[in-house]
Amino acid sequence: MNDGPNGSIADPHAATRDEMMTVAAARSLRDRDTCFVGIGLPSAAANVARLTHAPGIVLIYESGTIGARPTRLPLSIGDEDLALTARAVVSVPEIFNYWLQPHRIGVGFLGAAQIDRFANINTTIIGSDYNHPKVRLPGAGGAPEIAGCCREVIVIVRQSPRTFVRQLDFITSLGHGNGPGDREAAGLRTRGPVKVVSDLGVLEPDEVTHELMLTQVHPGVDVESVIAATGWPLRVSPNVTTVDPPTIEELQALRQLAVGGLE
Amino acid sequence: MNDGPNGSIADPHAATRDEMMTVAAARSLRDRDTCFVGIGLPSAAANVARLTHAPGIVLIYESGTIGARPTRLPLSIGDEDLALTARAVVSVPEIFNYWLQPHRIGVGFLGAAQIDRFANINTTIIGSDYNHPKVRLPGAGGAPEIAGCCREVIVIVRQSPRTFVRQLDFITSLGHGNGPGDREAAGLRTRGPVKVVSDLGVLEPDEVTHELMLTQVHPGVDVESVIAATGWPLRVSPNVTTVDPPTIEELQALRQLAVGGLE
Amino acid sequence: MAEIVSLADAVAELVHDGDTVALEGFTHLIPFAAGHEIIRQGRRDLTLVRMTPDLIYDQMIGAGCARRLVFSWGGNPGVGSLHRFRDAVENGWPVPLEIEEHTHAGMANRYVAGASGLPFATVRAYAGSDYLKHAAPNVASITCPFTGEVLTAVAALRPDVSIVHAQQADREGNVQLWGITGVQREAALAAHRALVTVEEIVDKLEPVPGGVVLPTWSLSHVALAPRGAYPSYASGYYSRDNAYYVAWDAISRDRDTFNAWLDEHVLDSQGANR
Amino acid sequence: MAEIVSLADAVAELVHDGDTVALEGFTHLIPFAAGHEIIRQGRRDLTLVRMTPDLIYDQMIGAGCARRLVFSWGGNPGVGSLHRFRDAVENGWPVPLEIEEHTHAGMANRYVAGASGLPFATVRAYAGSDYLKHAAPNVASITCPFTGEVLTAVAALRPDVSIVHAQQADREGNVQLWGITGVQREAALAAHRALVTVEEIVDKLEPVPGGVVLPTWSLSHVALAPRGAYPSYASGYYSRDNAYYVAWDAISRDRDTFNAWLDEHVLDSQGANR
Repeated sequence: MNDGPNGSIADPHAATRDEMMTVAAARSLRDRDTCFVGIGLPSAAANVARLTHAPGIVLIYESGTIGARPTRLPLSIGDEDLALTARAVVSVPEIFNYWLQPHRIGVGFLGAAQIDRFANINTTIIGSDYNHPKVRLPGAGGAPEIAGCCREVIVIVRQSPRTFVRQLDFITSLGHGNGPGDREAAGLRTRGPVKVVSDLGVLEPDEVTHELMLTQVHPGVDVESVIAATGWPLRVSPNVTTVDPPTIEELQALRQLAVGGLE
Repeated sequence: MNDGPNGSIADPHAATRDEMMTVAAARSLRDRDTCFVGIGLPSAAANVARLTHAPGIVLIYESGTIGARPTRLPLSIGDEDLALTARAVVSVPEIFNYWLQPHRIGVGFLGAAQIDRFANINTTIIGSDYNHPKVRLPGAGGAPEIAGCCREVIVIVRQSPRTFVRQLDFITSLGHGNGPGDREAAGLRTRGPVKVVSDLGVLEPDEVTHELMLTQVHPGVDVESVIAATGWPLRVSPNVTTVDPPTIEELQALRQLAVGGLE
Repeated sequence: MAEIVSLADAVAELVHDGDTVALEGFTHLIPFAAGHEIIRQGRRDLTLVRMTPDLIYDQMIGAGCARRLVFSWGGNPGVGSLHRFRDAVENGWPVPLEIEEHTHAGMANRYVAGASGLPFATVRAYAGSDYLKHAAPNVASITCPFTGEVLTAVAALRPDVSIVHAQQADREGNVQLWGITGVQREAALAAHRALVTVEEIVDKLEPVPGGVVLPTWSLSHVALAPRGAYPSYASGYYSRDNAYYVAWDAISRDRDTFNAWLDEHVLDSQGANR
Repeated sequence: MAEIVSLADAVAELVHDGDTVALEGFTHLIPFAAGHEIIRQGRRDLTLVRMTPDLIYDQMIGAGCARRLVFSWGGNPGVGSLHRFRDAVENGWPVPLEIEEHTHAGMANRYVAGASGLPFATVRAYAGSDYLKHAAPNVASITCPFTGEVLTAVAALRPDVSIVHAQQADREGNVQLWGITGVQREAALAAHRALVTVEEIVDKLEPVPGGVVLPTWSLSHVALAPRGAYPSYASGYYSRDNAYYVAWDAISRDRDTFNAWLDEHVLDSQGANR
């Protein structure tokens, strides 16, 4: 899925799958939301939201920047542009203890290397042996506490059988565990993942079982191809809708942000 | 003892008993000491030390001012002069958690309303019933933790049978408890009071029993009058010496500081 | 988002009879104007929380607002006792006052725990002190699961309302304070509702050395209250009126003198219409 | 009092084989010069601690300085993997690397506990995560003595040496840093010995917005290291060299390319004589 038509678009308003994913994720954010932004794809989506329909959104990064308004996408979550445009810059212990931990922040926006049917997330290792991993990933960062302490969580991740897996190699950040009650049993009081936005569509947890269910597909994507890109038997909503294509404004915002930054 | 000759001195270089006390306490501090300064008399003594023999002393107040160099004695420990002259101003939680609690500060400098033979301190109530006190005093402030977490403690207090009592009405801040081992049993790892400076002389804990022993008297004070001003049978060192009178420099420093401030 | 409202409206909306209310400010930026507004609105049965109850709480206690006081040092700094506080504790005038007292380190960390969304904080505090028993049930021992060392736990403080005073807010209700900032950030963040009174509302907050920013979305209301910390000081705006603190000793010693002062300087004051 | 010495002398005196060493700096003010000096002096068997091991730890790991890594996020931000780190973990090259990993909240609070003189800190962290077992024995459960709620305790971090980079020191060794200051204050205060490298030594530290001051008496040594955070940035001095971070991906993928880079840019560099 990463071999999409990036960079080879004739019509500048036609979106790549990555762009569609980012725009769809951006739309999940509301104006005036407070949003704890994970590294990578979430930052692009959160800033597109800020530059389009949610100018009052408050973006918070684990580097301690509160209310950052970057003009370009930061390469790292500690970039100077974040500090210079922030309403406040606080220490790293403070951002976690005084701002994230007390459930003060509305939306946690996370990426993933692997995700399972209950939206549990792995960003630690690929492989069955922790001590001898096939691939060593970066690890936790702030994700486990973003997943646990934001009032709700949105995940943005490219969809393939390698990322949407039957069984995580490592649970880095808890989603819905194995279903209802597991978050509470782990001591959490927050809703957890309410939406997973991929480059193929949108998945939302079933209200009863908490298992992810396909509820939307992106334009030009059919349900069968989403099922094929999922490592477990994917449940599909009886009323799958199609996401509206990106507007010119959304695409322009995203592309301007991307100049000079990565993801 | 509070009715001394303050303000009626013919010879400007002759010291009152309060001045002698303050100067003697100031001399207990070494240059480059770090000193957590309690409210009241300790602040005067610490600043005399800074202005005379200990210019490199670092004065720390519980308002969060580190390295304050006030030009006049502050009325309160949160006066603006402390903040404006400080090397750093930190929050109140930080001054206690990052600076005092880890035994980072050398000397704690405390006052007292009552003190007993083991240099335990009361600043809470006078009277036997906590819920119906004869006199309600201000309470703890930072004193219990200054007494517990500074590497050593110096107490400055006017001496009379009302202040040097057989039995405290309330233990606000632990000195040596009831003798050796009691600080350790309370979870403390610091030396506790090493000196009590009064307006009559200097008392130091016996190395073995930790009971206060008179080791010095101020000029013109005899041992008998110190015993009479003490509410328990005072132990007296076999080698009581007499404190050197204040130098002109010390008195000038103290009197200049006092202009515009209290104590 | 903190709406900018009048001090009278803010107090009317946020502070209710029986609430636990913290007015913080460590010598500097003490929210006197807000305290006087609470007196004017006749609030009763408050649990007042403050590390250093000084004149403002003496005034509120003397006016009969408080049922209970949670504190760690109560005095008129450099001057002496708080006579209204003592009269309430010693004689139950004008109403009895229960007290719960802590050490500064204990109180500061109770706010830290509240601001951090934790039920307790761990400290090396109260060691060997009679406060260990008198501050129960909000102080307990706790054992380190790694070393076995026994330390002290203090229960989180979560006031219904915290009120602090700051130098500036912008028009969106973002706040900046500087100088000695004490425990104000923690008090504001620990509370269910937070009110900030400010000297001035400006178009844009310029970062200053030592500045602490409270974002608008972490606050309930902001109210303009110029000289709202008087007779304490507001760094950059006005100095502490030490003479007021000294004069308070005589005013507060006597119930009638105090009542006359209260009538003249608080109850009949234009502050009510600010 | 922190004596101002050369970086080479500071590292020689403060960093020993087998030590637990924390180099902190969150994207900003990463102490690259100090890390390179540690490589040049051939330190071995270090336990390296850092929330976000990025290029400097990739370089130190590739140079064989480390036996163990304690961290919470290891990557080349916005670029990809740390290839020297992965080669050490996956293949034991040049020496095997044990790892102990935590979450950011856990690591930050481990420093907070260390800086606070406490054996542990309490957090709402690691909930439901496999780190609960993999980060043992430095993560455990703890019960609130007031509410009975079960939370997570993390063991204090007390590095033998912490090294941070700051913008300025004065001639007495007082330090000021500003911008994103991350966990540097806590790391410095948690350590038994603390070294600060600085861009500049000035006659007088002028307070700046967001400034964090570390008094000279809380530090072991201060060393002048202009551009000592390059290729990360030092706010007010120079920007991040993003191209270096991107280029590192290719340099670090291959052992020989890495060794050649190490010879040319670190081992043969004049930094040794600074």
